Amino acid sequence: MSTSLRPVLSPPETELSPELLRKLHELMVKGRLLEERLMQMYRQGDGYFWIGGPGEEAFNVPLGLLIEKGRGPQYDYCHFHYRQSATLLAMGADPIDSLRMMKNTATDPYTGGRNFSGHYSIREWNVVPISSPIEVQYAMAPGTAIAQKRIAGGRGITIVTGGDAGTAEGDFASCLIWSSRPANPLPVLILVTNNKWGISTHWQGQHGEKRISDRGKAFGIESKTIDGNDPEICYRELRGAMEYVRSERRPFLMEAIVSRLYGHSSASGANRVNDEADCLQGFEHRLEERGLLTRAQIEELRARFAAELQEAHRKVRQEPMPEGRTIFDHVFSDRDLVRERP
Amino acid sequence: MSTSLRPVLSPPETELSPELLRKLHELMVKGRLLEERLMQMYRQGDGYFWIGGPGEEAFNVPLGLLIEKGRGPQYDYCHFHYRQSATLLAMGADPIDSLRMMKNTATDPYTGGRNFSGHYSIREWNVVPISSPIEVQYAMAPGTAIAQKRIAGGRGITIVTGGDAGTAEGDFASCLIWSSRPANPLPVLILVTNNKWGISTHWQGQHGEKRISDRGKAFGIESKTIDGNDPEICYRELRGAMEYVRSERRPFLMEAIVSRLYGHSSASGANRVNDEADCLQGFEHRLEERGLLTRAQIEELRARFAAELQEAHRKVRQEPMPEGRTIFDHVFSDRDLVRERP
Amino acid sequence: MSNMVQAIRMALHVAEERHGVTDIFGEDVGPPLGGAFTATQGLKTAWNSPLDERGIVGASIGLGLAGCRNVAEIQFCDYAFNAIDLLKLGGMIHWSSNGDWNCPMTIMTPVGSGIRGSIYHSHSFDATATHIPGYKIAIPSTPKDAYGLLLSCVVDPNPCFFLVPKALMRVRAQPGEEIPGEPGDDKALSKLIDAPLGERSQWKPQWPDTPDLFIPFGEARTVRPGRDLTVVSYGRTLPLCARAAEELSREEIEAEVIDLRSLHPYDWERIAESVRRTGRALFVNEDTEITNFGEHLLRRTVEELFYELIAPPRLLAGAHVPGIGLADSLEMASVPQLPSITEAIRSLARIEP
Amino acid sequence: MSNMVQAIRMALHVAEERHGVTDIFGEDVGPPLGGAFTATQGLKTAWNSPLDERGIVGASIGLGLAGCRNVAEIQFCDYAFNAIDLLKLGGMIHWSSNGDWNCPMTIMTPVGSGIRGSIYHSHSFDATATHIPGYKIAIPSTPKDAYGLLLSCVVDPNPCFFLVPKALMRVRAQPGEEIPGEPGDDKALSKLIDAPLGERSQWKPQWPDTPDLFIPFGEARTVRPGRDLTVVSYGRTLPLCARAAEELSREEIEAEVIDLRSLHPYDWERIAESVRRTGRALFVNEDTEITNFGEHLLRRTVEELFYELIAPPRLLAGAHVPGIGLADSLEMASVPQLPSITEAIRSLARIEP
Ligand SMILES: Cc1ncc(C[n+]2csc(CCOP(=O)(O)OP(=O)(O)O)c2C)c(N)n1
Ligand SMILES: Cc1ncc(C[n+]2csc(CCOP(=O)(O)OP(=O)(O)O)c2C)c(N)n1
Ligand SMILES: [Mg+2]
Ligand SMILES: [Mg+2]
Repeated sequence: MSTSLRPVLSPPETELSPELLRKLHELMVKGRLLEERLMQMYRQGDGYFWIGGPGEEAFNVPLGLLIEKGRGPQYDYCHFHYRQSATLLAMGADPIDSLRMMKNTATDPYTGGRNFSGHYSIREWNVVPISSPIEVQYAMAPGTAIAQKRIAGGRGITIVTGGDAGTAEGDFASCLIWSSRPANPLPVLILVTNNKWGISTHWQGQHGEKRISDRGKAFGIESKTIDGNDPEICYRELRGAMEYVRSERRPFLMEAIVSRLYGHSSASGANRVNDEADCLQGFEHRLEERGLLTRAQIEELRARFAAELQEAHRKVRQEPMPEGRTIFDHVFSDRDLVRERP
Repeated sequence: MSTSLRPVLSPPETELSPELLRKLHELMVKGRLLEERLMQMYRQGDGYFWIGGPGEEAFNVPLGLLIEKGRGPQYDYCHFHYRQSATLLAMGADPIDSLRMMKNTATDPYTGGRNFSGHYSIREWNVVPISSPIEVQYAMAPGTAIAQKRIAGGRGITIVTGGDAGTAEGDFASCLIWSSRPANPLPVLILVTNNKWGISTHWQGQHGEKRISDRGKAFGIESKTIDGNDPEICYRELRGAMEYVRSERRPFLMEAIVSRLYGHSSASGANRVNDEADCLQGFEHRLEERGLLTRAQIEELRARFAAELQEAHRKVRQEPMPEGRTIFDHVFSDRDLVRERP
Repeated sequence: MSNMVQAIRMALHVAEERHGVTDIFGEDVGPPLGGAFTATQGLKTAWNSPLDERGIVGASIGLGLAGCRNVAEIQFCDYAFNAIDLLKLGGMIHWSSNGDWNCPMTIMTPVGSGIRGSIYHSHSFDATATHIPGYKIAIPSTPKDAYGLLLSCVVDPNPCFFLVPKALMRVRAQPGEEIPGEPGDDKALSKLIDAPLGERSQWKPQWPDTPDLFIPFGEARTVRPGRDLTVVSYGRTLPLCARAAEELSREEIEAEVIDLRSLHPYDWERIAESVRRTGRALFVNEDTEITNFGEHLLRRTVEELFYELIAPPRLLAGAHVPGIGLADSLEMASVPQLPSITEAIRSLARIEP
Repeated sequence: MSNMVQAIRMALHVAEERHGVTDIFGEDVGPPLGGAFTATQGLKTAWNSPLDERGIVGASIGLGLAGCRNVAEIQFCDYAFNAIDLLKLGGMIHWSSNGDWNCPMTIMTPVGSGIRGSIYHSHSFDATATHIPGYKIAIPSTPKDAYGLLLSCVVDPNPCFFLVPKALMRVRAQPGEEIPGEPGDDKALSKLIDAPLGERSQWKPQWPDTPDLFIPFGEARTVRPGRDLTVVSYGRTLPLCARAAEELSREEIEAEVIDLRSLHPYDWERIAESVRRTGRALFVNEDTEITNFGEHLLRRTVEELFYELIAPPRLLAGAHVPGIGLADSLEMASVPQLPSITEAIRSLARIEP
């Protein structure tokens, strides 16, 4: 990996190893099947709301593999949005926990049944609580990066993700501004997954900018738009950008063009759309062509994961739901001042 | 004036007429003396707070002369900030009213003694109430421009002004985004007076961008940075940009580099600084050189205005202050529901 | 008979046809969706804004300043909290210009719990809205009230909040509560004004001929008379109060239930008249319980009617916790429900002086 | 003896020297100015942020998540209203992660009227802050309380609001109320820790050796005992209540005055104990009067102590108007002042049961 002081904008075109390609594929399949199971749970009444990232696996999986996970500012901080179950899987999360969050069981390790599907939170891995309001993560990201910047020799970076429509919120601009202050440029990898939609609103009428990444240029931020449907490109570009942020301790803005394969969420029906490229299908074709995987191996993989998820679903169905009185737990981290009445 | 469909980025280099130059000068002097009088009122206890625009006259006066003033969307909407008394003078405001606002008398026609100096509001001229929170005017400006855009053949535009530091607020980005939506580009002249300071905080450490106007480029907004200390340049550039916005019905972003000659406000002492260019001095030198004005004429002008302002100050001192019970007036524009208790 | 969403849509149609509304806008408000709850389908002035609540409120104020009556939607009130400063600004334009400018605008936003909306999509907005001076504030609990209050908002020269209880959006009008001119048959109405599923770019609504109906601000509605105690509520909890009162009449407790409908101005006369008769007052809403609008009503009750009270007035409101949890049990425990309301009425009625 | 601004500065020095505070930041907080009110002069971790309150609150949360104790200043609380959503978010991080994450952060902001701050620079923040779950909230009325409460904020593992009454910033401590270790002589202290006017790039403060002093949240202070009625206040109005009580003792009205100091948690025990004795309660603050935190206190008083009240409890608060007007007469009429407080105490004390 480059350690030069010049920005690594075009990472070396080294081929990714067959092992890595298979791993990417496996995780993409796993990610897709997980989302399909979550949608099914919604349809079966095992959860009130589904939102997730089918169609973004080619971007989300490489991202998860490249993150330096751990607790505290020596590791990467993750300010994610709600379409990143595949990133979490790639980081090593157990899929059953996503089912628990979907069904809001007491056993949901992320929120204890309090928050929607896709709203992860893992302190051990620096995954800060994902929250529903669009774009607030971009306002918080500079804070963790300030902490990282001041560690001498530190290589931990802050990673923030969000959608295209959300960049209209002022917080996206705040992130660009705070990350590029001459007094203290920050190690933030600013990511935008552009699926061309905000719920029902198409990109076209709303965005005067050709590329969202162009918005970084005025601030002297290294900026790039990539094809988010190609996991090889995503892996290489993310690796290069991360290396730049880790070593230069400066921001990088990357926009990835991705697909939204099941519409916005269960609120819009979560039906499969036909007019968007499917990153998984495309990747599988290529792997087959290159002789790295056979159709049979792919089918076997799918069948295995599907069975595992089905089993997990069965298991989660038996798990307890949270008790009402627990709403008063964890309002404060020292004493429960609310329950005691202040 | 050009009516071509191409952006008029470099307005014709026609010399401004001697009459216009003398008028610009006269208004600049008037603007400066008005601010000096307001500061003096503050020092003498005839007002609690001074904030204003000494040092910005070269920009503010041409702006005021070029505005199409009137009431309603056929005319220009002005979303100003608090350093524009010279713009108001150029539009035709009576200086004594600024003194009234400074002293918060009941006769203050802008706010009835409710708001700070420099916080104008004139419905007859589409000057919307200036308010203290930085940058909110940029969030409101698209609204008046939407109304103007839909008037067939309309030439009214929306003009919004603010400082450099304030562009860090998300509302500045919102203004760029809303003005450049492909579905409905808006006739907004987006102005920024860059005096390199936000109170005590220097531009340097805070701005990753070289020019604020660069921020418009990503959105395809015509953008330019000009020397705001030269009234001739300001007049020509503003005229060109306005003509573009009026005829193209699209946004234009202009940044003017200006001076802050008395610090931020009375809160920072309102003392004259020595290290910034004085646009009025520079202009007077040029006018003398070109033989358009003599030093004696300039002195005479100053003396006349100073006397007028002194007289106005004397007059305002006698005027009544608002009565306490009037706080309940004008909460609602139909019935006074608050006083009646809801 | 219409549900509340349909009633809102019909009111907005009347507003743009006859009352000069020029813009109905917000996130996903225009075609193809016509609003997250379909409240803005088929309206000719509806358009999709950028995903930017500050921009939405700012544009609404700007339009109001330009004299354009407009309805700006915040998709969920949960997402209005980054624009409280702009909302406050809208509420002070008339006042800060000493009566020179005014700013007609209606901020429409869904509020409250009841759809398993989790931490966001469950917020209340009544405490926040009532603390912002300069607004008229409506919150309907029936389709007809939604229709008449929304029309009052759009013609008002001042900024208005129109708060829509999410839990009541699909509830149909009671017989006798229809909007004049609407078809009695649900299916018939749906055919006229609900957009078809899927492709709908060619679809046009056929609006029934419904009249101007202005329900004045500050006029509450007594939903149920009663001699034993006064229950004041609005929004999602109002029908629950009415049901609780119904049930308790079997225990010979006769609760009077008042639907406030308008939170500013509010109908103090009606509250006072009732409490004078009953001597007992219960205020019910679902916003969190510290610094809650019901506490204002209770305070005024105590200040003005202290000597007529025969039991301590009470507030039943949401638990003071950071959000409403997703699991059913969590939502139930967070905000007033039928059992807790019933119990609150019963215990207040039974206090011996 | 220090004034409140100096006390805050000394507390922040102790906080960064001994309690791991890594960042004290906000608009104009760092050199050269050291804060609009000079509260952050000479501090080694103080720095100037961009002019962006949302960015400030966001960065404060981010720092807290990274375990960095930090103090983020909003220059005037009037400018926090575009970030209420982020403030709410900070207050729910521990809860929404089911106890996994926590977020130490102190949001420090000047509040209230008293400096002829006009429509902005006069806002109160207590109603808004108390309605946001998950925060501890301090509001001192003396330099020593400011010192001890701010230190409690910075070491707390939860988000805190530290509200600073602008009107009291320059008021000096009363004898007996000094911070241990501070020089008794004002001039001597000023020489040590106030930055010189003008050029100051070489200046370094000399900090007196002041100790850790943690005033616990939820512990009010009885400023003046009294048998006739209980006055509960905080911030700017607190010293006015004390003065009013002093004056009224000449009329043989003995008012007990309680300085709440901490609004969440708050010292209910002390209020209840006092009201049980006096049977009369007056709550005084200067936020606008509809949906006001004093109404919460009054509600709780009524709910829990109804039968011990011998007169209707009262709230004295700010007028429900969009802003505080600049002219002296307007400010005086908008928020409680000595005469109106005196009159409120007098009339409440004189009500015959
Ligand atoms: C502040 C805020 N406003 C509105 C919403 C409602 N909402 C949820 S998702 C969404 C669209 C987001 O679009 P984009 O940013 O492109 O992300 P995507 O869902 O396409 O990945 C909206 C408007 C919200 N969650 N938060
Ligand atoms: C939202 C908001 N935050 C903070 C302030 C306090 N404040 C008043 S002026 C100012 C600096 C503004 O700098 P700039 O935008 O460059 O305008 P200038 O005063 O230099 O013309 C600040 C921070 C404010 N008025 N509004
Ligand atoms: Mg999108
Ligand atoms: Mg500036």
